[in-house]
Amino acid sequence: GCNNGGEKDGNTVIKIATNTPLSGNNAILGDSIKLGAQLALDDQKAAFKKLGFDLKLVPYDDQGDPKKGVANAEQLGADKSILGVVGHLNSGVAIPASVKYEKDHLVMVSPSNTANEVTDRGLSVVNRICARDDFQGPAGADFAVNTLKAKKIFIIQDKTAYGTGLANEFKAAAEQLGAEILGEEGISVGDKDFNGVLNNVKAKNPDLVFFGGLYAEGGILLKQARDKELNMPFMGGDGMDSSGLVDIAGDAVKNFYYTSVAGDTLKTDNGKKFAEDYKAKFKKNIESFSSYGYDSAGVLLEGLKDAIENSDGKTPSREDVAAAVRAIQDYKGVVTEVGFDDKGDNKFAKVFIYTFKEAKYPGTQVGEVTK
Amino acid sequence: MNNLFAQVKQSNKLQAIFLTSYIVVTVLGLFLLQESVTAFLLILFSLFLLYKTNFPVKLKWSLGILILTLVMPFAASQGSAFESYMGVATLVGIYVAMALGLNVVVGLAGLLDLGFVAFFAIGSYTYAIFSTNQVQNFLKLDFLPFSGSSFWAFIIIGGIIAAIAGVLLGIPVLRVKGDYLAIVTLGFGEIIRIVFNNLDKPVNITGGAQGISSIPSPTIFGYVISDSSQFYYVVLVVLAIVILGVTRLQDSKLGRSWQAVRENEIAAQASGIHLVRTKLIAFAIGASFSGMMGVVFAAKQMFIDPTNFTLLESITILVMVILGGMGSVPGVILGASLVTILNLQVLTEVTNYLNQLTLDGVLNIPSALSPSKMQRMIFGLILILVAIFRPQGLLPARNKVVPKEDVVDQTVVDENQRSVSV
Amino acid sequence: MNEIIHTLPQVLIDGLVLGAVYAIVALGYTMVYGILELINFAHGEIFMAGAFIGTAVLITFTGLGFLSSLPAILLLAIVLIIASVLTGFLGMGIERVAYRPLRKAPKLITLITAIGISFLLQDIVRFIAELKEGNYIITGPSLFAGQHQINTSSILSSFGNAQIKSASIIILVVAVVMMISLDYFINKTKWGTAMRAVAQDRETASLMSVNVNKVISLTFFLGSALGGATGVLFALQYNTIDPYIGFILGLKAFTAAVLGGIGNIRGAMVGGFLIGIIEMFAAANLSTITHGIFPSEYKDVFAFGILILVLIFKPEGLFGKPVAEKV
Amino acid sequence: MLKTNNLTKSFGGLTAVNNVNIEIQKGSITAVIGPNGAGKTTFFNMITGVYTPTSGEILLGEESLVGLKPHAVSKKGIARTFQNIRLFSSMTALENVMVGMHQHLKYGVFSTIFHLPSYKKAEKAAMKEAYKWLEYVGLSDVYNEESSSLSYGAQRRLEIARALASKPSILLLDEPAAGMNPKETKELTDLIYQMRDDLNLTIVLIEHDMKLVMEISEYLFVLDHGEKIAEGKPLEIRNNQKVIEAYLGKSAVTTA
Amino acid sequence: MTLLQLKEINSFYGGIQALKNINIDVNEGEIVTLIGSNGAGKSTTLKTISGQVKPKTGELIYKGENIVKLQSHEIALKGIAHVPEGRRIFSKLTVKENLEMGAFSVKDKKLIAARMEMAFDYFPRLKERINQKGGTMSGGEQQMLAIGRALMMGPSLLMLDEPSMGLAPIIVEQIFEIIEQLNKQGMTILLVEQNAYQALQIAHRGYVIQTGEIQMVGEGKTLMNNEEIKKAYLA
Ligand SMILES: Nc1ncnc2c1ncn2[C@@H]1O[C@H](COP(=O)(O)OP(=O)(O)OP(=O)(O)O)[C@@H](O)[C@H]1O
Ligand SMILES: Nc1ncnc2c1ncn2[C@@H]1O[C@H](COP(=O)(O)OP(=O)(O)OP(=O)(O)O)[C@@H](O)[C@H]1O
Ligand SMILES: CC(C)C[C@H](N)C(=O)O
Ligand SMILES: [Mg+2]
Ligand SMILES: [Mg+2]
Repeated sequence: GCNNGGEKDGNTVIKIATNTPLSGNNAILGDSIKLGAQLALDDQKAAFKKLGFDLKLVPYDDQGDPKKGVANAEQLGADKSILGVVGHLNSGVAIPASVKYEKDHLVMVSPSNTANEVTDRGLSVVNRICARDDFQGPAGADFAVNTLKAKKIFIIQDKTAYGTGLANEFKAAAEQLGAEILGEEGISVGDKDFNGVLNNVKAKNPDLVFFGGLYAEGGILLKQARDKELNMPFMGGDGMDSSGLVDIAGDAVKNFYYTSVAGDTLKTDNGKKFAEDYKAKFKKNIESFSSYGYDSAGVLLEGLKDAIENSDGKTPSREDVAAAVRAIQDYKGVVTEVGFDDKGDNKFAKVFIYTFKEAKYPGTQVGEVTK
Repeated sequence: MNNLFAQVKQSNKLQAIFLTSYIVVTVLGLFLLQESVTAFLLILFSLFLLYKTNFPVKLKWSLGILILTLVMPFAASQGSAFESYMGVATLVGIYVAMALGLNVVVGLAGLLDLGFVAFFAIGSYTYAIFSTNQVQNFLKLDFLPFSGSSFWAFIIIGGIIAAIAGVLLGIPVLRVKGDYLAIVTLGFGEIIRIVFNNLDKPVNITGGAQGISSIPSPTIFGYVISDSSQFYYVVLVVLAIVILGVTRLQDSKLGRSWQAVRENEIAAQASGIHLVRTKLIAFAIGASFSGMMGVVFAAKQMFIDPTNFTLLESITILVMVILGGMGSVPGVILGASLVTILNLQVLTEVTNYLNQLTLDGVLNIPSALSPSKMQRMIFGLILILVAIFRPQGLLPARNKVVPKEDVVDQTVVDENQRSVSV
Repeated sequence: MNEIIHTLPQVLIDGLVLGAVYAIVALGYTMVYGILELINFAHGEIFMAGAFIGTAVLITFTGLGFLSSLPAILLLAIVLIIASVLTGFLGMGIERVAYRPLRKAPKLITLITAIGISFLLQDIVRFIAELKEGNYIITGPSLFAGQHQINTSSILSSFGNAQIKSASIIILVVAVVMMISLDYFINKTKWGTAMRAVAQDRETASLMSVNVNKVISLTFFLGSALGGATGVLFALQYNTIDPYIGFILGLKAFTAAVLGGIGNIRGAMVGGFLIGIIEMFAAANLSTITHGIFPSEYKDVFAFGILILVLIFKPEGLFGKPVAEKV
Repeated sequence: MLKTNNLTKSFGGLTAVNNVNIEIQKGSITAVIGPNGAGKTTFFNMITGVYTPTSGEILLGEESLVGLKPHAVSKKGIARTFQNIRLFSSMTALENVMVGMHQHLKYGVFSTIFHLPSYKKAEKAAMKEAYKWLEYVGLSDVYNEESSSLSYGAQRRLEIARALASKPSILLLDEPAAGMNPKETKELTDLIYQMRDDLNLTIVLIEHDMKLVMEISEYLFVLDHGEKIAEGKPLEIRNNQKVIEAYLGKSAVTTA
Repeated sequence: MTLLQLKEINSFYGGIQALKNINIDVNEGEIVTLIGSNGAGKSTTLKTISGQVKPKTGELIYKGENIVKLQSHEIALKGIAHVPEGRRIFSKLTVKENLEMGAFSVKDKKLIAARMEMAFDYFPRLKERINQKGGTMSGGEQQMLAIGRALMMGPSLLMLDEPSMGLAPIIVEQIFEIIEQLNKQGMTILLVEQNAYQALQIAHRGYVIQTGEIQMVGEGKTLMNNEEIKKAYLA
């Protein structure tokens, strides 16, 4: 393509894709990432126009399905004007899809994939701005055992790649800290009745129940637990960090703790402004990952800018973009600072611990853990 | 116009001219336009046109193979979308083979199976477990895990293990009939999925929900097969074997037994057909195709987890069979191709296009209605419309018409001799 | 072992409530299956639509302040009626548009339209919910949230006490009433007999001056209305619904229908209760019994396993009579 | 040749066949008659393995058939037609007959898939043979037609052709003349004779058309309420008071 | 008075023409029989009258009204009962329920009970088996049930498609007696039979149909003595 700055129509198009679930069970979170990314692109459009490029967002729907994610990844790889991907929501999709990105040298920045394996395979294009499960899980366990003084813990997980991974990390750490694991049970995504498992919990009477999974199941689980007068503290991970949890569980969220890889967007002025812009543009409140979607896209665009600079204002190659993104060391996003280590993990990633004092999202922060 | 159409219908020569020019135009289209999904699809469509010609069967086959192995890959190879097209084509091949397998079970033998994906899962996991470190969790032998060069053997092994699973499932459940069978097989499919999802405890065999990653790519003579464009040929070969198998079996006494069992079990038995054995063979053959492709799928994806093998997947394969035309090999091939391409390529493209329009402000759609979320719905609508307008399937099965000279025995001249001397 | 017995009353009660939901949804499958030999995959979505309609009505009522001014039972009755009438018509409409044109087509092709309708309904409901609420996971106002203690420990000393929500009691009562009425309707009334006749031989039924289309519409209306009403009860019990609840629940309910003997009304009920209880029992106790080797996530394996076992020994389901084909 | 000892079948409370003893001579044409619901079809069903007898013996020569599955009975050389026509309705007439030849087609899966000569030869011969059977029953014109589109009478004859294709030694016909007019019945009579003579068949038939029965059968068994109430030559049966009362009726005696 | 009149009826199955310009009159109080060989179109004629096959052209005048556009159940409501070929009883319904289905359009419970008694008078076997499922009855029993069921409608025109098929001679005899009896009590009957001899014996008039066309019309006795017919159908 040609590249003569001023002309409106002569601009080279650069596309940034999102590849997240837009339909199916997790669409709300997937959608929020997409919208966050969209906002980031809109904010940067003008800047890129000056450089002679038209930014375009192409949202793909991975449906939370690995096969679909991979097929999308192949299509993304094929469209040479796409220079970066924001996604995925689910580690289970990110893991196979990233193999394809690697092949096509297409850089991916994940706002939310916490599974260790995502970056542990040493792929050059894979980056994430959130914390890892082997950070989040132990952080939660530490809080549970040392702060909440839980000695006997029951673990429930949703039998997804994410839920299992997190629960395993939590369990290992909690055991190491001397807690006794009374039982570990699984539920199925999509189920609405968890009374069976809860009856088992009730019989075992633990000090704390840890849930590895997403808020849709978690919320109902909490509610049904409280109905059964299981009033001990419950705890969960980043999957529970959503306004949906409060909508579903209502008052039952009290005495619930969760670790999150996402900081509270509303804590800073920048974050508040982001939330307002988001609301104004999409008529929706932000979700925990909205700002992470925004920041992921932000990092990506930052890297892209660097790459453009490095190639003297010409369209950079994908390899260049990937390298430039990985090279980022101190990007300041609205919720998190970003600097990648050699695996693509964010050095500044933190784990936050929240609880609900009242039935209102987001919860109150009661801890913050830095590596 | 009509006249021309009729003429084309009649004449081989006209058909040949038409087909050739069609292929040339679409190939050029894909070759030059590089990224045209339309051109890619149109090339594939040439296979359908080829099928519709009056050319002799052998010629059709040779041309079809030529288009698939050379013309299409070559035309696509220039564009950047090459791997992506080949990826779609590879998955199409995988699904065609599975649909053909299910067609044996549902279309020919009349056994409604809603858990077919289980066999696919069994094939996939067989290769995945034994070719990765996963196997060392429960079996510590020097030669394990197998390397990528074992892939070829695993295609066969996967097929055999799936076939055995088919038989093991079949033995108890074949007493159950009709829609009862549907639900039993559905249950079996779910059981397999749940078990695979949970076999990370007490011994980690399947990796549970976290699946198995880093599945090795196949190697042949030291050459690694990892691109879709390479897998494409692997799939083509397996598919060729599958198609050869089903078409030939269909035209044999086994094929007739399947149909007879489907049409009327009691009469079939009275004609000397072993009911259980016939059904079991159908199960086994259908399952083995699925198992073979499972191995290929695992190697291609390099990562598998149980979400690949849900009930929805079984239903989708069934949709392919019914939509194409039960019992009809060309129909099922068409059905599987269409559904796969629709799901992976066309719907994505259409929604992307609509999306672009929305983002550019041409359309104004509230985000709840965002086209990027409409894939399933459009798919649903297409299903309904096709079913209503083509209730027999896209290419319904036709009865073989046997020419007179094949049945009349020239050697018997005596008109009066009515007795049969056999 | 003590644990198991201790929690047994609670497990049974929870199982019964879940089973009641399965049972009524199973009825819808069984009725449609009985008459058209069609696995109406869209029935789960009708149930889902009922849950959404009910919740929408409740939310509207809350907005209007009815929730505090009207007695809860009356409110429930109104919601049930609205939801079941609307879903009843929805079911009739689906039959009219997607199944009737295919009456003469091969049996399995209707499966395709059923799946298509399922996808369509899921997304339409999602659109509407997202448009109205900004989210498609909807949590409605809770009615009948009160808890009652049942003194089961007085029956047997090793039993623990059990609890039951008011909403659960309502589910059980409504379910039983609906089932008994339906059973009576199908087996004892003229239109019920006509439904069974149409189920077997439409042409001949029409020779008996039965308007076949009307009977089929009626069947869909009834089955769907029951499904819709169950959706409301479900929303009442679990409060949180999403457009995808129909698929999984529908599957279980269908399994229940088959377990009982598909086409058989009583079978569907028993099957539903059985699956509910089995599932609940397995979820609560499987890991205790197997010392953690088979944790509760095997509950569906257990349920399907029992289904398969039953069908192997009684291929026509628990209540299905082997109508041996006359040879 | 075929013999039953105290053959009994009950359905719940109803004893459809009760202690029936019958012996069928090789090469004979034997009829089983009796009122509706007497248990005739049930009797056939037991012989062919569709139902398992509640008690009693079925002997083919020295061999017991009790407990054999229908396909195994078919292998022993017993073929049948059905009272309610049971064709493979979406298959052509020719294919229907070829299914009947199932157990005589000997080629393996391997030769099927690679179209080895053994397959080709066998299939070619099978087609020709099937066609001959169709010719034999007079259906050669419609060999390529789907069997469901054939008229009732043609379907009945197709069932016979299919049964013959399995090269049986005993052929059981369940009401072969039902739905045929007298002229067609006459043709059927000729066909039955011919089959017996050409193919060395033993034929057992159930039939309500007394004209056909009395003309064609050499020996008769009469069932009523599951019990054998009479047996004998046509003339004896026609004048048997019990049979007249239970089955034939008065006018039948005069008109037949 | 003509009860039913078929005028220039042409019926098709897909592309195959099964009836060609059929004209048939059935007068009130008559027994009319339709004979012809296999596949001649007898059943199709009855199906056309009862609305199961819609003719491409032609009229069906019943009691002065053209009913060709009506649906099967509406035609049944007008009082035309059709006992289909092959009995077609509801196999999973009991004998009693089968009979009740026959009286679907009858509102009066007493009338239903009375008619059921009448059916039991004609066919005592049905009474013995009142709670047996239709599907497990023997062929003959099913035929009785099918006729009984049709009688439950209290039809003014009773159409029977091969009622003697598969029945014991003694039952056939009874059935023909019953047909005559019904007729004597004022019921008009259209009878399709292979058993041409017996049919023509009780029929007032008969039609001979061949490959979808009416070949001959005449009084029962006349037809019976017609040489051609004797040769073709009576053997
Ligand atoms: N599967 C079954 N279950 C219950 N009863 C049955 C079954 N099969 C047959 N019967 C009963 O057994 C008796 C004998 O039936 P069968 O069919 O053998 O009679 P048939 O002599 O062939 O009569 P027809 O001449 O009318 O065909 C009948 O009363 C029938 O109702
Ligand atoms: N459903 C159908 N589809 C196609 N053709 C049919 C169908 N039913 C009947 N036919 C054809 O229509 C013609 C007339 O059939 P019809 O059943 O009316 O004959 P019939 O006189 O009643 O014969 P039968 O004595 O055998 O009952 C036959 O050629 C038959 O093959
Ligand atoms: C949205 C999150 C719960 C996703 C999860 N952290 C994952 O990696 O899959
Ligand atoms: Mg019989
Ligand atoms: Mg007829």
